[in-house]
Amino acid sequence: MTTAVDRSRPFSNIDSELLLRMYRRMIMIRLFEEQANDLYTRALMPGLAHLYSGEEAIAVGVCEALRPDDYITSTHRGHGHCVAKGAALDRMFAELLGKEAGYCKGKGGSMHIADPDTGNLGANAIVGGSMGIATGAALSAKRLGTGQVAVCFFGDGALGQGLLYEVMNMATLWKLPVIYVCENNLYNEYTHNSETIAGDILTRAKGFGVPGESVDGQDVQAVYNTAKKLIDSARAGGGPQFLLCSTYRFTGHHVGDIKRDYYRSKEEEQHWKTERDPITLFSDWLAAEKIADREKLNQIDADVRAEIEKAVAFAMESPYPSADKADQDIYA
Amino acid sequence: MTTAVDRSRPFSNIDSELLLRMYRRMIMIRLFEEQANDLYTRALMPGLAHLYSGEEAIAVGVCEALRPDDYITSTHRGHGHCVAKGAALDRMFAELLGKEAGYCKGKGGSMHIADPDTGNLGANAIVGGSMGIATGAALSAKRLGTGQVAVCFFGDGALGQGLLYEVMNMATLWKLPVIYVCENNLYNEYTHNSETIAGDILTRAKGFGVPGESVDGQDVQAVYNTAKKLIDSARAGGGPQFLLCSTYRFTGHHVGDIKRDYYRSKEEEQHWKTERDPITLFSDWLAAEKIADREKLNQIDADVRAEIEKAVAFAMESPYPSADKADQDIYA
Amino acid sequence: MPETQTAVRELTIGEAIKETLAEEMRRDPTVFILGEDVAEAGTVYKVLSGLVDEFGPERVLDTPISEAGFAGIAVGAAMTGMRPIVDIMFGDFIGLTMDQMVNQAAKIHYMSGGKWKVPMVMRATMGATRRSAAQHSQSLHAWLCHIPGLKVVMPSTPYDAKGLWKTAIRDDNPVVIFEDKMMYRLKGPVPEGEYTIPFGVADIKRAGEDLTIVATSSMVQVALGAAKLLEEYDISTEVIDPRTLWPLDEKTLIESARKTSRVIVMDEGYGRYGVNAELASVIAEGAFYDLEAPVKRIGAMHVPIPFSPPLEDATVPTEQSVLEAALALCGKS
Amino acid sequence: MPETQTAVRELTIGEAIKETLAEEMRRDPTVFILGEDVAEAGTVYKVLSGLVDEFGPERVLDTPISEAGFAGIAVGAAMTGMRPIVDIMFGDFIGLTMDQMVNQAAKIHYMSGGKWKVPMVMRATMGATRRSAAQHSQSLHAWLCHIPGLKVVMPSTPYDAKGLWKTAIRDDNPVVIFEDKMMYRLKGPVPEGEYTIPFGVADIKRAGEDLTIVATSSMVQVALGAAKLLEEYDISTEVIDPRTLWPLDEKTLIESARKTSRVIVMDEGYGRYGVNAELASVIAEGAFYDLEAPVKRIGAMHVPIPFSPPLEDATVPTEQSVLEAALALCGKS
Ligand SMILES: Cc1ncc(C[n+]2csc(CCOP(=O)(O)OP(=O)(O)O)c2C)c(N)n1
Ligand SMILES: Cc1ncc(C[n+]2csc(CCOP(=O)(O)OP(=O)(O)O)c2C)c(N)n1
Ligand SMILES: [Mg+2]
Ligand SMILES: [Mg+2]
Repeated sequence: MTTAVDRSRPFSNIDSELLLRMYRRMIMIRLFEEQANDLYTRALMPGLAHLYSGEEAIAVGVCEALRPDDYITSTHRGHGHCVAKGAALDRMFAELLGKEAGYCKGKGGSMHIADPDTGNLGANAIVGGSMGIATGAALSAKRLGTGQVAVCFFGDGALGQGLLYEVMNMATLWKLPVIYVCENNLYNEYTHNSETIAGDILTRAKGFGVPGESVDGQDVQAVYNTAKKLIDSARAGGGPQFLLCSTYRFTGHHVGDIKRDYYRSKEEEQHWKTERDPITLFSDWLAAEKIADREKLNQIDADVRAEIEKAVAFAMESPYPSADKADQDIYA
Repeated sequence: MTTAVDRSRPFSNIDSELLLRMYRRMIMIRLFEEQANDLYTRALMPGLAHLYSGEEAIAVGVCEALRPDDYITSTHRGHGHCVAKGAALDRMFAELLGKEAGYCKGKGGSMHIADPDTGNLGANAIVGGSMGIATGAALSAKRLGTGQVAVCFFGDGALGQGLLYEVMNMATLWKLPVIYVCENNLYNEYTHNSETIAGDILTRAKGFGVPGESVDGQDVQAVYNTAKKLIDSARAGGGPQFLLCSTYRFTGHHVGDIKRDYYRSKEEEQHWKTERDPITLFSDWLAAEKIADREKLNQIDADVRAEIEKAVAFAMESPYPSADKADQDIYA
Repeated sequence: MPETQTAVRELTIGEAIKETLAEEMRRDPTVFILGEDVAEAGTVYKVLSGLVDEFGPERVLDTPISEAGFAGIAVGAAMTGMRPIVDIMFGDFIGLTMDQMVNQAAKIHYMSGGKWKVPMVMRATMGATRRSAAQHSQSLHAWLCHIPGLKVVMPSTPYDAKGLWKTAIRDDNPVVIFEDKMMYRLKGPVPEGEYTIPFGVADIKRAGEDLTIVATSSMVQVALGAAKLLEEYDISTEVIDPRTLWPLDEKTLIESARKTSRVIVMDEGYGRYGVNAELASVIAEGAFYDLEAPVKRIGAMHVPIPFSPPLEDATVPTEQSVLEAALALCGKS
Repeated sequence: MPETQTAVRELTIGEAIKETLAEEMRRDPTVFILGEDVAEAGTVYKVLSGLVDEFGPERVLDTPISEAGFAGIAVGAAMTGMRPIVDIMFGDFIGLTMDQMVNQAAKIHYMSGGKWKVPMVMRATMGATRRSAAQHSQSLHAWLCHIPGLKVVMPSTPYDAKGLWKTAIRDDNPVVIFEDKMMYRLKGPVPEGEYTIPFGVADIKRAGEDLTIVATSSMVQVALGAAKLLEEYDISTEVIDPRTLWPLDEKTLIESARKTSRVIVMDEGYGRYGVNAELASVIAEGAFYDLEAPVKRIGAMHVPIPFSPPLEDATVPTEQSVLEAALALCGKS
C-alpha cells in the first residue's frame, strides 16, 4: 500500500535549506523524546509519556508544508507535532514537568500542550477527540476567508472512533479545508491493529467523499511532497483530504511499557529501527546527495542537543504553580 | 444505483404461496398505517406517528427471508418491520394507544414496540440507536451457535451516526451474522439527504469490510431475493452484509407533517405514489402472471381489512394501565 | 427590569428566542447556528423558522444526524473565531455529545492554561408530558451542571429567555441552554429594547413570607400555580427561579429560605441524584438554623418516562401535588 | 460476614476482581469480557491479566477503540442470552457510551413493558492523583446514579469488590461498577469460599458515636484515616460505605446520622451537583430533627483536574482536610 524510500531519487524537488530545516526538526524531536524519556525514568516527569520517536518524518513532513498560521490538532503522542509546528522547547519541557512556565501553566501536561501562537489547537488525551475540533477550525477558516487549513493528526487506533466518519462526512458536504493525517504505527496500545481495523482505510475515506493517499511515513520527503499536494488542494477549495502514513513507534506505548514481547517481537522492532529509521534514512540520503556532509549534520545534532539541554535546565529550574492556581482559568 | 422493477420477469423463483403471503403482509402494513393515521388524526393516538406507507416491500421482502427466531431491530418508523416479523395487530394497536394490553403495557408506544416472541428487539427512537443492539444479538447467535441472524433496519439519516461504522468494523472483525438494511427514502425528516450524505453508501460499507448490494426497495421480489442471498451468506458464516434499499415515504415524516412543499414537491410525491407504489406494482404483476386474479387479491384485502378493524376495536376497548404501574418494570 | 425599558410587548418564548438569535446574528457575523433541520424546517418546534431566509444556509446550517460530530465541529469553530450555536433537537440526545462537551468544550480553556477559549452555546429541549416516551422526554441538565467549565441556563419566561440568550451568546465559555418543549408557546412581556440578564442572578417570580419554592424552567409555572392555590390556605408563597444553575445564585435562595423557614425545590429532572439534591443541599446548609422542616424535593418520578398518558401524568409534578406537599410542609394537612 | 466463611486470605482489590471474574466465567459460559487491551495486555492496570489464557480470546475480547460501539454491542448481546462485561479503560470515556447506556441499556426493560432484560456489567475506573490530567482522572459516576434503570456499585475493599462483583454479574439489569484506579493494590481479607454481597446494603466500616462520615470508594480509606486522627481529639467517628449508590441504603445512613447528629459526606466526584448532594439531602431530610449542624459535603474541588502535582493535590480530599472539617463540625476548632 505504501511506497518504499526512493533511494534512486536523483535530486530532490525540495530546496536544500528546507531539507536541512526538516532534518533539524526531526533531530529535535528525537532528542526531545530522549530527554523526556530520561526525565520520566528519573521520576522527574509526572503522569504518562507517550514518545513520538520513529514517527518524526510525519510531523515534520506535514508541518513544513503548512503555513505558520495553519491549524493542527494533536494526540496523546503529541510532542512531535508540537515541535514540528514550532513550539518553544523550554516551555514544552516546563509543561511536561508541570511547571508554571509551561505552555499550559502546568495544568495540561504532556497530553494537553496547546499553543495559539503556533496554531496548535492542542494535544488530546481522548483518542479521536480532536477530529471535530480540527474540522471546526477548518469551518472557521472557510467562513472567515483566512485561507488557513487545519491538519488533524491521529493514530490508527482512532479509526475506531465513529466521530471520524461523522466529521469527514460533514467536511465533504461543506468542502472544508481539513487534512486528516493518520499515523499508522500498527498498534493501538498493546493490540496489533489487525485485531482492530477491518476493510481498507483509504476506502473508508473515499466512502465519505474524502480523497486520500498513502505514503511511507519514514520518508520525510515523500511525506512532505504528498502532504503539500493535499494541503494545497484543500487550501484551493478542494475540500477535505486524507493522508495515510505507515510508520512505527520505536519505544513502548508509553515510557513504562518495557516488556513488549507479548504483543510485538524484538525482531520487528529491530527491523524498523535499523532499516526504517526516518532520521538515518534521511541523513544517509542528504550525505549521499552531498546536500550536507557528515560534519555539517553532526554540527546540527550538536546545536540541537545544546538547545535541548538549555530547555531542560530551564524547565528544571522553573517553579511549580502555587496551589491557589488550581481554581483559576476555569472560565474565560 | 438500483435496478428498476423487472416487468419482463417471466416467472418468479418464489412459490405462489409465499408470493401471496408477501402480498398479504404488504397490504396489512398499508392498512395498519391507514388506521394509525386515522386514530392519530382523530386524536385517539397520543405522541407521534411515523408511517411506513410506501416502504412495505422492504420490511416484507427482508422478513420473509428470515427464520421466525431471527432477530430484527427497528426504528421510529417501525410498524412495518413489526408487522412483517409477525406481531399481533391487536396488541400493536393497543400499544399505539397506550393501553395495558399493548406489547409494552403502554409504556413504550409507537416508537418502542418490542416482542421477544417474534425476535423483535425493539423499535428505537434514537436514530441509529439499535445498530449496536443488532450487532450484539448477532454476537450472541454466533457464540451460542443458534444459527440465528440479526437484521438491523435503519434509515438513510442514520448513516450520519458514527455508531454504524464502529459496529460494522467489529462485525467484520468478528464475522458476525448481521445484515444492515438501509431504507433510503431520500429524506431525514425535512431535509433531503443530498444535504446530509457525502460519498457513496456502499463504498462506506466496503471500507469496513462489509459487502453490500443495492436493490429497488419498491420491488418486493427483488428485495426478497437479494435479502435471502445476503442472509444465507451471513448465516453460513460469511460475516456482516449490507443491503441498500431505495424507497420513499408516501406521507409526512410523521402524521403532523402536512405542509411539505418547502422540502419536497407534490410532483415528486405523485410520481412515487402513482409509478412506484410497491403494492400496486406487485399486485399488477401477480395478476399479469396469473398468480392471483383481481378477485382473489380483493378478497385478501377484505380479509386483512376485517382483521385490522377487529384489532382496532380491541385496542379501543382495552383499558389504560392504572397510574400505579408507572414505577413498575424499571428493574428485572 | 422591564419597567426601565421602552414599550413592552407580549411574545412567546419561541418568538423571544428567535428574535434574540436574529438580533445577535445581525450584530455579530461570527454567530451561526448548526443542527438538524434548523434551516428551512426551522427545527421541529419551528422556533427558528425564517432565520435561514435572512441569514442564509451557511449561518443556519442543516447538519446530518451526527450530534457528536457537529458538537465537536462547534468546539473547533468556537476556538478559532466563530460563535456557534449548536441545536440539539431533543435533550435526550446530549448523551451523544457528552464526550465533546465534557472532555473537550468544558476543559479546553483550563487545560490550555487559559489560552484557548470556547465561546459556544448548545441549546437542547427538556420536559415531559408530550407523550414522546422514554427517549424524547428527558431533562438531563443535571449532568452538565456537574461539570466545571460549563454554564447551564434554564429560562422560564419569554423575558428571561431573551436576556439570558443574549448573555449566553456573548459569553466566552461553553453555555448550555435547556428549553422546555412545552413552554415555547408561553406568552409574556418582552421589551423592545436591548437588554441582557447576567448569569448567576436568581429572580423572585413571586414574593411571599411563609414558604419558598425554588423552581426551574417549566416548574416555575407549576410553582406559581400552586402558590395561587395556597393563598386559599393563607400560605404566602415565594417562588424563586435561579435562571442559571451554574453559576448558581446561592445567596438569594438561602435568604429566602431563612425568611420563610420552609422550602420546596422543584426541577423536572429525574428525582434522584439530580438538580434538586444540589439546591436542597445548598439551602439545608445555608439556612440550617432557620429551617422549620426538611427541604422538600419535588422532581420527576425516578422512572424512565412512560408513553401512556395516565402513566406519564403520574410521573411529573403538578400544581396539585405541589399543593399537597406544601400543606404537609406547613403542617396544614 | 467474613467470619461465617472459611480460611481468610489477603488479596488486593485487583486480585479479588480477577478471581471473581474467573470464578463467574467458569460458572456461567455466557459471561464474557470485551474492551480495549483486555486480552493479552490484561488492561492497562493488568487487573485481568491471565484471564485470556484460561478463557480464550472469544471470552476475553479485545475491541477497537470504539466505546459507544462495543457498549451497544454488549446491550444487544445481553438481551439475547449472553452476560457481557464491558471494560471502559478510563471512566472519563463513559461520555462516549452515555447514549447507549442511558437511552438503551437503562430503558429497554421498562420500555418493553418488562419483556426484554439487559444483564450486563460495565466497569470503569475513577479517581485522581495519578497525574493523568483532566481527561484521565474524573469520577463521573453521578451521571449514572441519576438514571433510573441502572445500578451503580462502588467497592472500597477487596472483600466488597468480590461480593459486589458476583452480585453484579448475576444481576439481570445493567450494572455499572466504578473502581478507583489508585486502589487496585489495596490489600484486604477475602475468604476462599463463595459469597455475594446484596446491593442496597451499606457497610459500617468503623463504628462511632460522635460523628458520621459517609464515604464512597477510595474516600472510605481517607475517612478511616481521618477517623484515626480524630481519636486524639476524643471524637469517635463512624464511617459508613453505601457500597452501592443505586440502590441506596438510606436507612443505615439516616440511623447513623440520627445517632451521631453530625455528618460528613465524601465522594470524589466534582463537588457540585454530584453524589454528595444526594447523600446530604437524604440525610438532611431523614435526620432533620437530630442534626446539630449542617451536613458537610467534601468532594473534589469543582475544577477540571489539573496535571501539575501541587495543583492536583489541592483538588482532592485528604485526611488532613477531612480532619479540619470534622473538628469544625464538632466545634473543636
Ligand atoms: C476514547 C479513548 N479510548 C481509549 C483511550 C486509551 N488509549 C490511549 S492511547 C490508546 C491507543 C491509541 O492508539 P493509536 O490511535 O494508534 O495511537 P498511538 O498510541 O499508536 O500513537 C488508547 C486505547 C483513550 N485515551 N481515549
Ligand atoms: C440521535 C437522534 N437524533 C435526532 C433524532 C430526531 N429524528 C427522528 S427521525 C429523524 C430523521 C431520520 O431520518 P431517517 O433515518 O432517514 O429515517 P426516516 O424517518 O426517513 O425513515 C430525526 C432527525 C433522533 N430521534 N435521534
Ligand atoms: Mg497506533
Ligand atoms: Mg430517510
